[in-house]
Amino acid sequence: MRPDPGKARLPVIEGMFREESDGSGRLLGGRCPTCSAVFFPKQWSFCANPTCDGSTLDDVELSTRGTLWSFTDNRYAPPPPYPARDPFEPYGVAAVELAEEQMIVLGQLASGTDIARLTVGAEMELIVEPLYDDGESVRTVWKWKPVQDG
Amino acid sequence: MRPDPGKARLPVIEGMFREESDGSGRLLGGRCPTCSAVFFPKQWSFCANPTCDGSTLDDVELSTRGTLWSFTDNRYAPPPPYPARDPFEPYGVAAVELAEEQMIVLGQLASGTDIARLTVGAEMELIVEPLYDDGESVRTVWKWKPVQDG
Amino acid sequence: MGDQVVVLGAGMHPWGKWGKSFVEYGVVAARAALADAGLGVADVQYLAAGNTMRNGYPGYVSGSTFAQALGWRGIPVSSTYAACASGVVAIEAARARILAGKADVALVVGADTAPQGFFGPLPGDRPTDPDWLRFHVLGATNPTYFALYARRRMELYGATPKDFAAVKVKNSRHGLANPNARYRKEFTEDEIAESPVVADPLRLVDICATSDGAAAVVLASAEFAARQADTARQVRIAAVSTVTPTYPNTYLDMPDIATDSAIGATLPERSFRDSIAHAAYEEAGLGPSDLSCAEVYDLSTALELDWYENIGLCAPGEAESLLHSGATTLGGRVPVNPSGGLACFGEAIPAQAIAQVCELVTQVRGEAGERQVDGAKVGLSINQGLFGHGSSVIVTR
Amino acid sequence: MGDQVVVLGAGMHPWGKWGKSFVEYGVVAARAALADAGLGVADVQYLAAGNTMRNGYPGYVSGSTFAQALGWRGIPVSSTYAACASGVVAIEAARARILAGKADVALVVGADTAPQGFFGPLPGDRPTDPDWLRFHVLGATNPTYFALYARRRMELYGATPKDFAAVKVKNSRHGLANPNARYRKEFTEDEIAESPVVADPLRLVDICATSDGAAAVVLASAEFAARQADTARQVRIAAVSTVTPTYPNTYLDMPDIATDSAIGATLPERSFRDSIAHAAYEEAGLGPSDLSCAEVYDLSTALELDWYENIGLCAPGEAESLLHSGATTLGGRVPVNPSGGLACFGEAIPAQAIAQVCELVTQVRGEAGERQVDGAKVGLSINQGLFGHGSSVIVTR
Ligand SMILES: [Zn+2]
Ligand SMILES: [Zn+2]
Repeated sequence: MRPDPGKARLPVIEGMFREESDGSGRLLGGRCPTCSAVFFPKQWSFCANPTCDGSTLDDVELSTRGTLWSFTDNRYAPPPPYPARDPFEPYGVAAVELAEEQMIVLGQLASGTDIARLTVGAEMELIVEPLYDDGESVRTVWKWKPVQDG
Repeated sequence: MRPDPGKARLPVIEGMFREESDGSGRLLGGRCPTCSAVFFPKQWSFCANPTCDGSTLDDVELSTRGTLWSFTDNRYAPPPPYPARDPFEPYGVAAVELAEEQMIVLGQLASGTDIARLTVGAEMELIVEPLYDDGESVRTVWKWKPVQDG
Repeated sequence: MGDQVVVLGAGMHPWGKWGKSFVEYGVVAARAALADAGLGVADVQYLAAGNTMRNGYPGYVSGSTFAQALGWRGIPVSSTYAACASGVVAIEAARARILAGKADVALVVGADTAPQGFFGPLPGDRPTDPDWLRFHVLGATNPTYFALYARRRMELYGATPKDFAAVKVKNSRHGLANPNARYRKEFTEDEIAESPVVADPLRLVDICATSDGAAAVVLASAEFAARQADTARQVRIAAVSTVTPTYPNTYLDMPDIATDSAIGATLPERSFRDSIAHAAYEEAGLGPSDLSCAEVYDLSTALELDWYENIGLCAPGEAESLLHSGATTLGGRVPVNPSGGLACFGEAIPAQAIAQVCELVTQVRGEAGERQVDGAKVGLSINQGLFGHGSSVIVTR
Repeated sequence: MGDQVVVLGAGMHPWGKWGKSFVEYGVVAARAALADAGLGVADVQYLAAGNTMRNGYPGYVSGSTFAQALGWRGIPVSSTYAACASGVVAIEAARARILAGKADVALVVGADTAPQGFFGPLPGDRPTDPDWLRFHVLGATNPTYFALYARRRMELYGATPKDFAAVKVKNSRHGLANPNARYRKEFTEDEIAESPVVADPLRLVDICATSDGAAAVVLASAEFAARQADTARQVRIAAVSTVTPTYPNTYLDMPDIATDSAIGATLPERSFRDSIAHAAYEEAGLGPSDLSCAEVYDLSTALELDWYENIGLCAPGEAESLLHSGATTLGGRVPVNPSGGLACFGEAIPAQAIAQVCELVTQVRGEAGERQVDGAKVGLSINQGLFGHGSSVIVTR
């Protein structure tokens, strides 16, 4: 069952990311005001750099573009709590390196991405797509999409 | 909601006890053929006496009478997985010492038992009563009931 | 004393219901313990933590969780669970690593968030899990067992609900001046008598609540400790007991539905609860008369009385007299639960046994302020966790 | 060598799907290890176990569960969890207790029952649990990560699916003669090529299954071991590594959605995976060239190749050549996974790291029969568990 486009769109987890009106996404992390380290998701209220005793984190939006570090696809349905559709639809998963943050962030690949045409090092951008329909609303998630050339 | 008396009666856990046609109960334990130790419930297939290397247990029915070691009542509904009725009905709990087995076995007190009239050392007997109704059948449990004098 | 490990620092997050993650509590306690020791995260060579089972995977691997939260530094970690005894099993892991010569400084952390009301099993259908079974088949909660023990005490020794209330009055007074305690309210006998009965003969105020909380200690080898600038506040761990029962265990312990059978077996020399402190005294070469104070696990008021006897403060059946003599009250011969105990804290499972040690450290340092036990030199903590986990620590100045 | 602990006995329950409780498996393995050591339950002074999280409370307190099942004897126990590294963290707890002088003989047990198919989180709704989050938000299973690593290897070093298949061919041949292995079937490259793709580039047969299983070892102090009648079969533990990552950990480890950021931090001298064996080599005073054989955690075929480099058998990028040279095949210079590895066993989480050590013990004793590594003297085991748990053991004859 495809999500109903007329329903409200809500992030699968509140506070992890934000959807822009153009369908692009912003990952919401934490940045240490003392050592500038970035954390995603913002798990705790303090800095986890052992050489830093920062005990607060500022809100920060992560870069929306990065380069593909690795990728795969999942051809069998994961167990719960993955909200697998019935019948199961395989999906790709990408690990993308963000240059500014010097970190790698996972995400599903945008639907329709052909992994046979992907190569490590390709430029990727963040979008938001439906993940599942909880009955009342369409729950969305961030995904990585290859940047179209030209 | 009271259990429907017309429904089939099934033990809350298969294999822990048996109900006789007269409403009395038999606890089903294991006895080590080597050292004669008794275990209830029959958790494992081997003997847990460290001086015995018995690796099988025979089936055994425990004594149906014993003496009250201690008792209490529960006046607030326990959390799941206790199948509490709504509204909650308080119930008593008894620890009963079995002379032959030289062990103590817990059980709820038979419904209607007035704990204000109980005393440690009193003689108790095993009966079977409904615990809850799972929709298809009445699930029963063993309970301890004071032996009526005379 | 060369084989004794030293407590360099102790720290806690106050007990209460704060609505945060257990990791936040544990990090506050760990940083406080390190600051108290005058050390930093970079000095820690080993981290042992007590697990929490109600917080998903980070709780199962609490040692790794706290190591990451404090900042990955490549150090070995361990994450142990032993129900209410978890904190002391973690302390013992750290002590053994130090005594083995594999670390000079170790950090021990326990933290939890607790649900409101009764503790219950995790979701699922598990008829082979005795803890699931006792809830499903019997509705036997922890207070059910506490009440069975209390009734037994009334039967054997003539204890009364007024005796139990007197424990609550004492502990509530002790906890008044403890900044880490959740409940700081003095109870009167009349107020206790108005509290609703939960499981006869125990009332709501006889039974400890559940709380969020965290506690941490920094342990070090004697050699490392001797090189520190300030040695005056150092406390020695004279013994750690983490014993299990001896077969046949004929006392009805949580969460069992039945005891062992005594058929064909020799009864052990002492009961499981007696054996916990016995092992600690043996290791320390000390006895009950050496204690300045004790922290005992008052899951219920009645249980505190049992512990008096189990740790040898008096003979069986004499706990009520000892209590009423004032010996176990602050100012008495051997104050019990000078912290206020679980009565004032509520239970935060993997943190509680460490918190007991924190209190003993504070007492033997002479830093307990208004609740200070005069001239405290030796303290003993004791508790018992589900599934046969004994735990006792003796600290000395 | 006085500070080296000795393995007196090793025992296992065969891997498979047997439909019994993990306790039954663990007791079989424990009794087998004791029999192999020529000792009885009464000789055990400490019991350390690795927890299982899928079997309710008895699994959380595995040390106490096995102590009770073998017969309560009052001994101290510990129950540790460290995901796939649990078994070695338990071994380290036992070793530390012996080196601390608190026990002469310790028993270490790990046992599990495993669900069919993918491992998934326990029930519940836990957005603050990274392991729950990666399943719910991304559908990122363990094979997803294995596939990301495999693809990375293809990209960096030109590895191919045929290289991965060659690992499976080798391990399936190694396991043929192992009575404890679950799968004893020789795979050909053609059969592998027909296996369905689970997560590109990995096929079903590239990824290890989940199994029931148990393993146990009996450890003793050098002094106790020297007093035993038969010292010829004794094996020494030269090192145990249970390291964690060093910040910033910029490699994508399970179950994280993102790595640490390297901003404002100095990169550690070596990667987390490299640091696991490094710590073991340092403690043992040995290096890769001293190894007779190794048991590495082949959660996937491709991962075995990564481990060749992480344990220093070859330089980065040379694992495929090393494999094809036959060096890591039985009969070669340094056979890897002579047991057949996870490819032939499937994963039984708290048992697996102990099972690796059982194999090394069997090899350096020269008792491995048809899968014997000629003249085996030094063996290394290595694995990595979720949430930053490294584990490596070096045993020597
Ligand atoms: Zn910082
Ligand atoms: Zn027997």
